[in-house]
Amino acid sequence: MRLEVQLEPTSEQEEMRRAVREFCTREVTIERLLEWERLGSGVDARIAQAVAELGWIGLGLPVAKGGSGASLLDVAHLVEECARGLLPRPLLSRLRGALGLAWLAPESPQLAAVARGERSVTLALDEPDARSPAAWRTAAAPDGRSINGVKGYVVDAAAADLHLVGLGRAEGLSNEPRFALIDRGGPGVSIEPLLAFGNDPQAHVTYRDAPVLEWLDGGPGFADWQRRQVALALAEMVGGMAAAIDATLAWVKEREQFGQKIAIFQAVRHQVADMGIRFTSARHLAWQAISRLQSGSLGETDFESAVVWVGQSFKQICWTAHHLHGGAGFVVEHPLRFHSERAQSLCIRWTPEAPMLARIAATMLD
Amino acid sequence: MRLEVQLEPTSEQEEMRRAVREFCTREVTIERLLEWERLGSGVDARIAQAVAELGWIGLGLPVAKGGSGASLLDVAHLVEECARGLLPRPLLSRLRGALGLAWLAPESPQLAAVARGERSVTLALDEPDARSPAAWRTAAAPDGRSINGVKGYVVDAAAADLHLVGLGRAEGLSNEPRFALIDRGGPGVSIEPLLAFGNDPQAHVTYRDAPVLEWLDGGPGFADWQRRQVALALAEMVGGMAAAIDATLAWVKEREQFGQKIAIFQAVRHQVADMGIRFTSARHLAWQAISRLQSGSLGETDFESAVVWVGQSFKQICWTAHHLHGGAGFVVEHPLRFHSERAQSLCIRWTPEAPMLARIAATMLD
Amino acid sequence: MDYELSPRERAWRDEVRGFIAEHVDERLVDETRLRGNEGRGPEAQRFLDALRARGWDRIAFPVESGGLGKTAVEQWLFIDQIETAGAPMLPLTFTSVAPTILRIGTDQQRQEWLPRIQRGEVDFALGYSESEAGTDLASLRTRANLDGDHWVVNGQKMWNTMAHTATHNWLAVRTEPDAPKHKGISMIIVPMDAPGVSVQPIQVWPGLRTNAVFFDNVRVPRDYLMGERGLGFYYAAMALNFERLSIGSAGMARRIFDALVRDVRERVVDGQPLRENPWVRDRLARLRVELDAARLLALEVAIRLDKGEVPAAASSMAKACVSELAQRVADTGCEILGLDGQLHAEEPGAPVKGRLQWLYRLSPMLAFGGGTNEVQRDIIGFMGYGLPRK
Amino acid sequence: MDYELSPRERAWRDEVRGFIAEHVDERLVDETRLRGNEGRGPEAQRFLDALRARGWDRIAFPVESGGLGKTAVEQWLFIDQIETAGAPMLPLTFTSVAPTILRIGTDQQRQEWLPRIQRGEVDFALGYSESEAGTDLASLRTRANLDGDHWVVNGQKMWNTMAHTATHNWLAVRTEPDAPKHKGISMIIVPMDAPGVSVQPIQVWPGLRTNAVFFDNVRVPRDYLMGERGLGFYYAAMALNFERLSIGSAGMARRIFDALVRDVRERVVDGQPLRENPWVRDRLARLRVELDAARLLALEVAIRLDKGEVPAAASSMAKACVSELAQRVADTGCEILGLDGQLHAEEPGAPVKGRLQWLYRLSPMLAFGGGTNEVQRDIIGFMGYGLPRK
Repeated sequence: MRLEVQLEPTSEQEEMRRAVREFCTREVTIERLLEWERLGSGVDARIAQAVAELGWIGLGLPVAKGGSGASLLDVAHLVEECARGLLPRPLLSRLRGALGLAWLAPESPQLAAVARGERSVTLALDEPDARSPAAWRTAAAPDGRSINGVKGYVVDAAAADLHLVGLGRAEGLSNEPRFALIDRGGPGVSIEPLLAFGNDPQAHVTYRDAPVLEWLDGGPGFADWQRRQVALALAEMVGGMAAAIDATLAWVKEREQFGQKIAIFQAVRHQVADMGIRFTSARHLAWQAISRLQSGSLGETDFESAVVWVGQSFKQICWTAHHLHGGAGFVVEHPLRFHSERAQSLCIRWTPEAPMLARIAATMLD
Repeated sequence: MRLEVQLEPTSEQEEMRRAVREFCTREVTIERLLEWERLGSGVDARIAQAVAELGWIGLGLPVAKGGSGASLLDVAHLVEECARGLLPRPLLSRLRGALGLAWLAPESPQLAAVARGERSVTLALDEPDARSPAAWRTAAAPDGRSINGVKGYVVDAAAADLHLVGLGRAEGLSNEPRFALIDRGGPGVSIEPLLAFGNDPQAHVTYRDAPVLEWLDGGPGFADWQRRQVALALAEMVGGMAAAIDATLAWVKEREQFGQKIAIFQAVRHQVADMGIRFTSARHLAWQAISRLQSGSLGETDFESAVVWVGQSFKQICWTAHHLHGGAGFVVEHPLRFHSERAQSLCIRWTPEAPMLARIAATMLD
Repeated sequence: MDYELSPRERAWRDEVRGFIAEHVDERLVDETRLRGNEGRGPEAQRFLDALRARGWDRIAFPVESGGLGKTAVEQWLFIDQIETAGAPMLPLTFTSVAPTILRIGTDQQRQEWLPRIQRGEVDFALGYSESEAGTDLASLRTRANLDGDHWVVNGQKMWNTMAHTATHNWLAVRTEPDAPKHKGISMIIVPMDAPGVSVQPIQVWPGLRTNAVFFDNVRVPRDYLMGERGLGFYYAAMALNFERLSIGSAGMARRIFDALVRDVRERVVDGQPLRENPWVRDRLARLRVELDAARLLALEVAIRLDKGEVPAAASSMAKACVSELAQRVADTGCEILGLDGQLHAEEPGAPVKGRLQWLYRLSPMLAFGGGTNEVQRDIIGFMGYGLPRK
Repeated sequence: MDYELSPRERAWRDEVRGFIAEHVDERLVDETRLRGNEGRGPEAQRFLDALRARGWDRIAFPVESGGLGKTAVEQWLFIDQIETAGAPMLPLTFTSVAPTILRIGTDQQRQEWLPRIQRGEVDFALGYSESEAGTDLASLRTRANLDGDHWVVNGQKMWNTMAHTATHNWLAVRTEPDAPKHKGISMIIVPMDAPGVSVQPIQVWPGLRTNAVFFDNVRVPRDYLMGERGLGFYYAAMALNFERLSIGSAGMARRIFDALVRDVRERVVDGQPLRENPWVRDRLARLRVELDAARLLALEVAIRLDKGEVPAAASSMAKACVSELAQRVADTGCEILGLDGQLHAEEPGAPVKGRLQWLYRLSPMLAFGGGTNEVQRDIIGFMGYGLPRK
């Protein structure tokens, strides 16, 4: 397999990528992105329906539940291409939620409906002031059939049918996080939408004696579950970087200033080269981490280095892309700014560098 | 005063600078630098004598002791220009040592000979594994008239007549460091020269019941003493940066590749611009810190920011200068590499960024 | 303050501080932030009136022209204090257009325009850029042809910020089509309510509005052309020179940084005070060093202006340095605030009033706008270090 | 290992590791470090003999020419392991000159030179650069004129590393003075003991020796000109292609970094373990991320070579990235080690065997040598992204 996993996808993967590219070119126009942004939901029902019918949300779900049983690697190919084509973020969140549920509970009775696209899942993990699972305070109610707590910045909270809610260890039977699956439309769930940066609808959600559909154990595999979630973000980020570079290349070859294409200026060329160096190395680290995560062969710092480098590179590449685009890329109608928002928003949520750097240091020094 | 302290020196300061430039152009040739390097002493007696006779070592010493009573600012002007002209480092060390003694003990009976250039002083501060004064272990012997301990990386140790040795607090009458002035030629002093980077002769020095000529208290002004010593390094570094930039400008305007002056290449021009931005801002921070140190009006992070920025910028500027010089600046006969060695050597000794960043963070956050 | 201010400068700074303490409150700061480019709100109007009452709208005017005769350093102190307080900057009408008219206008033009500016009846948008002439101003195509006693203006301006709230446009137009590119441009004033002027909004990423403005056979009186025909390129450069003090100011980045620091001091994440996190401490300390450094580049610009120089290289240094630093402040700041840092200014409880994510969106413009940083670095090389052009 | 090696690659890597475990010891590593460019010492000779005994000197040769037929990825694995161990690299004679002769030489030339190379009788210095033709190779002036059955060589080469220990020089010379710059160059072999060759040492900053070599009417037999006249520029590019695998390798920087990390684990400063210092932890972690990233750029070069590409952009990326990263490793490493880090390799007790201060001195050369990083970035733009040249 080796690097070919990335440089040469399998024909099925290539096929899937092509389908995504065509879909996004046709359906994810800038006019619609602006419209979805205005809606506040980030997506409309028609496109959500179309994506569900294409089977993308269920791609990585078990075959027994009607999914395609695809590997993490296959899903990453899909996600990268979706991100490149600016597929609305709530849809990527639903894909993420579906996988999150399937990875915890491949036997969950909800999965069949999720695979059919009839129900959607979102993750409710972070809490105001608590990002580490060890600090979560949302917990089972004394009745043992419902939960209480507040989750923050839940993406797609108002639209997703099911909330996969992370519970604090404090109440714990286990030492690993436990999850509760909650019906968003059920009693005790109140959703407070937020005006937030990043072009994905977010909300604070309060669960007050909210009945639990299913209890799920994080179990000893929880760290791996977390890494897989981050891996999806890495694939998203690689796709976004690729799009930012493509747009920049097209622009600098086209735009003229001082009587010549700006690509002729060495300073412009060298900024493109630096984008290329960062993109290429970040993409390799991302795909190395994803493929080794799948094969269970992660080396010492493979995952952590990928997280740090991809997360920082995406922001950096977007900034250079904006710089080289000048005013033309700065209007709200330009796709570039959607990528740039995702760069920062994904980084904040999935790839902050501080904890990864701390882990790398601990690996080397402690 | 304001910025003019830097942009427009007083006529005396300008006079002094001109004298230094002329002296260095005439006396500090590359052939001699190479010869002094071979000697291992970093300087020869003739040039040391000449500098002493010019009164530069005694510039900042009290008039009552035969010095010129110049201010820290005056001395900084001198030092900057000396560094720019690559005056041998042992001589700058002697200037530093003389001031170090005078700032601690303006009444010291040794100062007159120091001002006349008959005796020289070096600082013996750091110990193997102990850089913070709080961790120094060198201490007074039980007889109260001599000291015991080991000092590391003492510059010019074998040539300087007097060692100004910092003592640990452990033995302390006072809570601030105390110093002992030791006759290098006296009993109990053994000097082990080191092969070290940085073009200044260094040695480990062991004091075994070494008799003390004078005891000196660091007193509550010790923090200020330390900052003044660092300030001298800042001036040195600004001088070195200026020289590296001058050399680079001359070279890129001269050197041709691909049929044109390399200064024509935008990538070269922009590297020069970046050197300029760093140099200009670093120089301002340095001179602001020096002048406020003198006037006792240091603001919140004036000193710490100057230390971090100057220290890192000098190394960065030297690296770019080497890069733009290519092979021509890489031969041992090129002055540039002397500046680059000083950049790293000064940074290691006087401007490591970690403690300064920690202090800035504490100022802002604690 | 920096490199010890003179007693006169210190007195002036204290006077400005006193004024700010009296006239800048949270309502003004909030209004300024939330309005963006949507014109002055009531708080800003009150603030501007108070400034005018002191004659501070003419801070850059020489005493003999009714101004305060402040030095560039004093003006910079003023700008720095205003920016640090988060109050609205003096409009470019006062700081760039009026001083230019003062220098290039005929007696009649000065008498016509300066008192109206002073009374607040006239408010300019600055119309230089076009879609094909951004950094390369000399390539502009909007033209004005003389027809009897009137100029007839045709063409289109881009990034014409404030055009929808201004009363007049300070327009660079081509009047001499046969002259070399740089020599064919003039400065002309066009009232925004003149027939044939239409304004089309352009929304940009940080949530600000700018405009494309179209001129379709717009007629303006002959003497609305300011100064001499064909010298517009140089007049624009002159106006730019008046802006140099604010272009390279680190005040805004510093204000947002300081607010970030205040937030971090109080913030608790996962039960731990965020200020104890070594990564946060290191990153904030490094940014503080860079902010301290950048600030002095702006001061150098002021000092050089006071010496009568055109500090092209110094102001290019300040501009390039500050704009790129603002990006690092935003980038690191967003990561430090984490998920909370995503909240928009309008969301109650948004930390640092949503300024970090806003600065993240704004900062690219700081680097490509006002002359791209590539051009700034070219200027540093050419003007600052005498590097050859060919 | 990376992106899961194939079983064949894994077996090869393990074989190389086994060989290294058997033949690389501290004496060899120390000798390699201390000798610099002063030719092979006895340990290095032993090591080379052991390599030769396995036929690994012909690692880059196709099987049909008596080589091992290793893929580029396998060669890269080999280089990476050798570099990581601190053993001497295979001489360019084997990795660059011999494969070039194999491809461009006449049958007779191959029969004459390849066996002698293999037996270790011939050792080349590579003579491309001149003082006025560094990165701009096509401007070289050293010339060879045909005089009967001999070429007469006149001129001067700079940075002719190893010329004082080599038996022969692999020289780029101008043979067609009237042809366009690129087309007038040929590759010629000059024995170092030929009359008229003189070598002048050049000491460079990191304590290494290189040479200026002068050619004064040096006569060499006509068939010492390799391949075709006038194609030398392309032959040099071909030889460079064989070097691409090692040029962008992060192995050396990684080895020094790892040694630094080991040192930090044990080091105590002011009574505190240095590894507890948050600044040290942060800086080392960041460098590790960058080293992990840089490593994969080199692997991409190998993979592209195996696909039959000339991976110009990829190897330019690796070269620019690794050389600048080496500088950061050196810079941060020196600061971490503090005063102890100044000690020279010869000083007993020098931490990390004095490698950090040495890398500080070496790293500029990594960036300007072998084609400046400006040229590398131009190549990335032109070849990697199809940016227009004019």
